[in-house]
Amino acid sequence: MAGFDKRVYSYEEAMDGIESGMTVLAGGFGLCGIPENLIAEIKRRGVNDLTVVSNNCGVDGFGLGVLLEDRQISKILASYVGENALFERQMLDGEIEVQLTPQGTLAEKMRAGGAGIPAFYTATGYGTPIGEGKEVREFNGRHYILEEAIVGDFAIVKGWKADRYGNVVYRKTAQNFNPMVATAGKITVVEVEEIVEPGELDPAEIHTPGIYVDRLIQGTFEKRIEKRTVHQG
Amino acid sequence: MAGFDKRVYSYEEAMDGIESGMTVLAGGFGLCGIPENLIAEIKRRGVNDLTVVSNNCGVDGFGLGVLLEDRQISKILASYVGENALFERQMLDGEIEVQLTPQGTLAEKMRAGGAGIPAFYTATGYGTPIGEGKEVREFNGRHYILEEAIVGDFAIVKGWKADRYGNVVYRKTAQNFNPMVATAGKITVVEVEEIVEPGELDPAEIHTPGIYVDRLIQGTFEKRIEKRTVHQG
Amino acid sequence: MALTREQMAQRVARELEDGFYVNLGIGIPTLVANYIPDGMDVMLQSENGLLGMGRYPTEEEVDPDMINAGKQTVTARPGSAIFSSAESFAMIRGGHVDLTVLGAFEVDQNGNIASWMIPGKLIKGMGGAMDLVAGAENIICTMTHASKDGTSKLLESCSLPLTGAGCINRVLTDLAYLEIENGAFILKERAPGVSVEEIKEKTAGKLIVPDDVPEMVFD
Amino acid sequence: MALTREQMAQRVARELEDGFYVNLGIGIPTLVANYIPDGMDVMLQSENGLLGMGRYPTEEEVDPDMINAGKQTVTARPGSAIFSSAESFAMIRGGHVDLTVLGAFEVDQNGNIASWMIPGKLIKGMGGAMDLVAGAENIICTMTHASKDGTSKLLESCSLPLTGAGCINRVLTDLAYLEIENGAFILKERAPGVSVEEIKEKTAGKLIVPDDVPEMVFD
Repeated sequence: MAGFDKRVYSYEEAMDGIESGMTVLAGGFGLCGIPENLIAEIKRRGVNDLTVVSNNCGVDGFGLGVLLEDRQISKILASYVGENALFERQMLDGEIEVQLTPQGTLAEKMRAGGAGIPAFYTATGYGTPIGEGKEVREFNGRHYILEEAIVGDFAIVKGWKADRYGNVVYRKTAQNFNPMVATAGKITVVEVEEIVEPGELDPAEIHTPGIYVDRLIQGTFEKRIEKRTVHQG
Repeated sequence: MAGFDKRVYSYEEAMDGIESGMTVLAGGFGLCGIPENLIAEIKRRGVNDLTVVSNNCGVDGFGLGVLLEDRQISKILASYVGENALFERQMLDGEIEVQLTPQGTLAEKMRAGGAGIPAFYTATGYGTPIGEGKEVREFNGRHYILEEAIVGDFAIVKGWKADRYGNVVYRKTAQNFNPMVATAGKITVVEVEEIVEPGELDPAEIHTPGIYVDRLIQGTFEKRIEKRTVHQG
Repeated sequence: MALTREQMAQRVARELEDGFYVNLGIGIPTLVANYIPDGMDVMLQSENGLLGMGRYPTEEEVDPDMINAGKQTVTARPGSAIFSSAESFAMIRGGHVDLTVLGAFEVDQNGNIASWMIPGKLIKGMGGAMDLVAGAENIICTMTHASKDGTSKLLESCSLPLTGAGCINRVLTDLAYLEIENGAFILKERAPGVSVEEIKEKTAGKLIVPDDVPEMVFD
Repeated sequence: MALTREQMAQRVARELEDGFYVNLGIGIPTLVANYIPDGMDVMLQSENGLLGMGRYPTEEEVDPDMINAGKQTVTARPGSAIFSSAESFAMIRGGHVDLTVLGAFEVDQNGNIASWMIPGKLIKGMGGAMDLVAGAENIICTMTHASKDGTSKLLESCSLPLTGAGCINRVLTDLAYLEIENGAFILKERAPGVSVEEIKEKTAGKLIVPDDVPEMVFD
C-alpha cells in the first residue's frame, strides 16, 4: 500500500490481525448489504469469543449465521435476531449473550462512535426494559435516557463501488448500517463489487469518504434474498 | 400544494409566517451556499428581534449582513463572525448578542435537533470558556461537556437541484451546513437553482430527503465570492 | 361482527391525509397501503432507509439490494430517497414521520404500549419499534381487542414489558376505534354489529363511552 | 537566525507521512502544502466539507461553490469527497484526521493551547479550531517563539482563554522544534544559528534540553 491505495488482494490480507475476543461491527440489514465474504473469512480463521454488533445475525448457514456453527460469537448487540434456529438454541442454552438494542439507537451508537461523541440522550427505550439502569434526564419536559457510543476493533462493510482511495458508494437499500459501521472501526475493511479509478465517482455522491477506510477488496457476492415477495398481477 | 408538491412561486409565500422574535437557522459557509434570496425576503419583511443560527453572518451588504442594516438580528449563534464592519459595531455597542459556538458543535447541535437527540457529549470546548457552566463528564478517562440540540422556527436552505417533492442535492462545497439546517426547522424552506421532475435525481444521491422540506422555490443567485484566489502560473 | 384484517386496514387508511409520510409496521399495518384513497398521495417510509416505497417487484424487477424493513423485496417510486439507517432513524426519532401504524400485544389507558416481548417466550428483538413509538407524535396501534379466551388487551396498566411509555393515543382493534386521553380509552366507533356492551366487557382499562358511538361503515 | 514562514512550513512538512489525511489551518499551516516531499501523497481535509483539496483554480476554473475553510476558491483533486459540515466534524472529532497543523497565540507545558481570543480585542470566533484540537491526536502548533518585545509564548500556563486543554504535543516555532511531554517542553531541534541559550531565555515554561540539540538543515 502506497499513499492512499487501500486495495488488498486476498481476503486473508483483508482480515489480517483479527483475533479472538475482539469486537466486530458488521453492516447489513437482514441479508441485504452484508459483507458476506469478510464474514466467511472470519469463519475460516476460527477466531472465537467475538462480540458482534450488527442489526441482525444472519440465517442458518448464511451471513453472520455461519459464525454460530463453530460458536465463534460469544456476545451480540442487535435489534432483531432469531430468523435462525441455531441462534435460538445457543441463546436459550446461554452460549451466546444477546444485548437487544433498538434499531435507531444501534445506528446512532455507531454513528456516535465514529464521530467522537461518547454518549447522547434519546427518548427511545425510556420506560422500557432497555432504559433500566440507564441515566434518565429531562429536557424540555420530556424524559430521555443516556446511551453510549460503540466502536469496534474491526468494522466490516459491504459497498457497491469504491475508488482505490476507499471512497465508497452503496447500492439502493444495501446502504443501511454500512456507513455508520465504516466510521466506527479501529480497522475498517470494505468489500465491494467494483473498484474504479479515483475521479470516476462524483465527489458529492460519496457515501463513505476514504478517510474511514483502511482496506478495500473486490469480491463476488451471492446476495441471498431472505423474503422474495413479488407483485401479484 | 397537493400531495408532496412543495413548490411555492413567490418569495413572499416562501417566508410566509415568519415573525419578529423567531429563531431562524440558515445554511451556508461564508458566502458559499447561502439562501441569499430568502435572506433578502426576511429583510424586506422588516421582522426583527430575530435569533439567527448560522456559521457566519455574511458581509456588509450581502448575505445575513443585510439583516444588520435595520437591526433585525438581536442574537446570533455562530462559529466565526466579523468579516463585517456593521456587525462589529453592533456587537461592540451591545445591540447584538453573540454566542460563539465551535463549528463542529454548531453542526452537531442542529443535526441533533433534527434527529430527536436533545443533547450529546463532546470533548470540543472542554477546559475553555465554551465549557464554562456546562456539565462535564468523564467517559473512558477523557473529559467531555454536554451540549444541547438546536431547533428553529424557520430553517432557510440553499440547494442546487430538487424535485418537487423536496428531495434536494447540493453542489460541491455549497453543501456545508445546509443538510443539518434543513432537518432542524419547524418550517424548512429551500431555494434551489433548478427544480426537476420526481425520478430525475438518483434516490441514493439525495442529500436532503423531502420529508424535511416544507416549501421549495426556484431562484436566481448572485453567488458572491468572498476570497477569489487563483493559481499562479 | 369483529373486523377482518382487511377491514382493519381499511379503517386505519381513513386516518391518512394527503401528503402524509407514513411508516407502516409488519402485519395488518402493511395492508393499509392497499387502501389509500384515490386522489390521495401518501409516501411510505421504510426504516431500513427508504422514503417512497413502491409496490412489490415483478419477477424481473426483484433486486436483492432493494428490500423493506420486513426484509421483503420492494420497489421504489419515482421521487424516492434512499439513505442510511442513522438518517432513517433521525427522521423517525426527530418526529418527521406524520403517522406510524404498528401492532401491539397490549396498550393501556396511559398510552403505554407493549409489543415486543413476552417473558418466557423467545425474544426476537424490538427492531425499530421502540424508536418509532418514541419518535412519532401520531401513532395508531392495530390489535385484536381481546385474546381468544376473552382477556382484554386494552388495560389499566400493561402487564408485559413496554415498548414505549405514554406514547399511544389511537387504537384500532377488531371491535372498535378508540382514542386515549387523560388516562382513559374513549370509544369513538364500533365495528358493524358490535355492541357497546361487548366492548365494555372486553376493555379492562378505564373506558369512556360517549352518548353516540357510531358504527363503522364499509363499502 | 529565526526561521522564515516558508522555512517553518518546510520543517512542518517533514512530519508528514505518505498516506496522511491532514488538516492545515490558516496562515503558515497553509504553506505546508507547498512542501510535500516528492513521491509522498497527502490528502488535505478542509473542514467546510472537502477531503482531497487541490490547488487554487485558474481564472476559468473559479467556482463560487468550491471553497476551502479559509473561504478561498479551490479545486478538488480526483478521488476527493465532498460532504456536510456534520460529516466533516465527525471525521475531525472522531480522530480520523492523521495530522492537524494550526497557529497559536500561546501554548503551555501541559499541552494547553490559546489561539482564538485576546480579551479586550475584538473576538471573531473559534471557527473549527476547538473541534480540531479536541479531535486530533496529532497536532503541530506553528507560532513565533516570543512576541516582538521578547515575551515568551511557550508558557508554564497559558494566560489567554484556551482553545483546548492538554491536547498539544508538538510545537514548531521560528526558533525551535519542541515536543511536550510530562509537563515540560523538550527541545528537539533549533533553527540554524539559534543558540540553546536564546531558546532557554525565550521559553517561560519548563524546558528540558537534551545533550544534543541538532540544528535544522534546509536546502
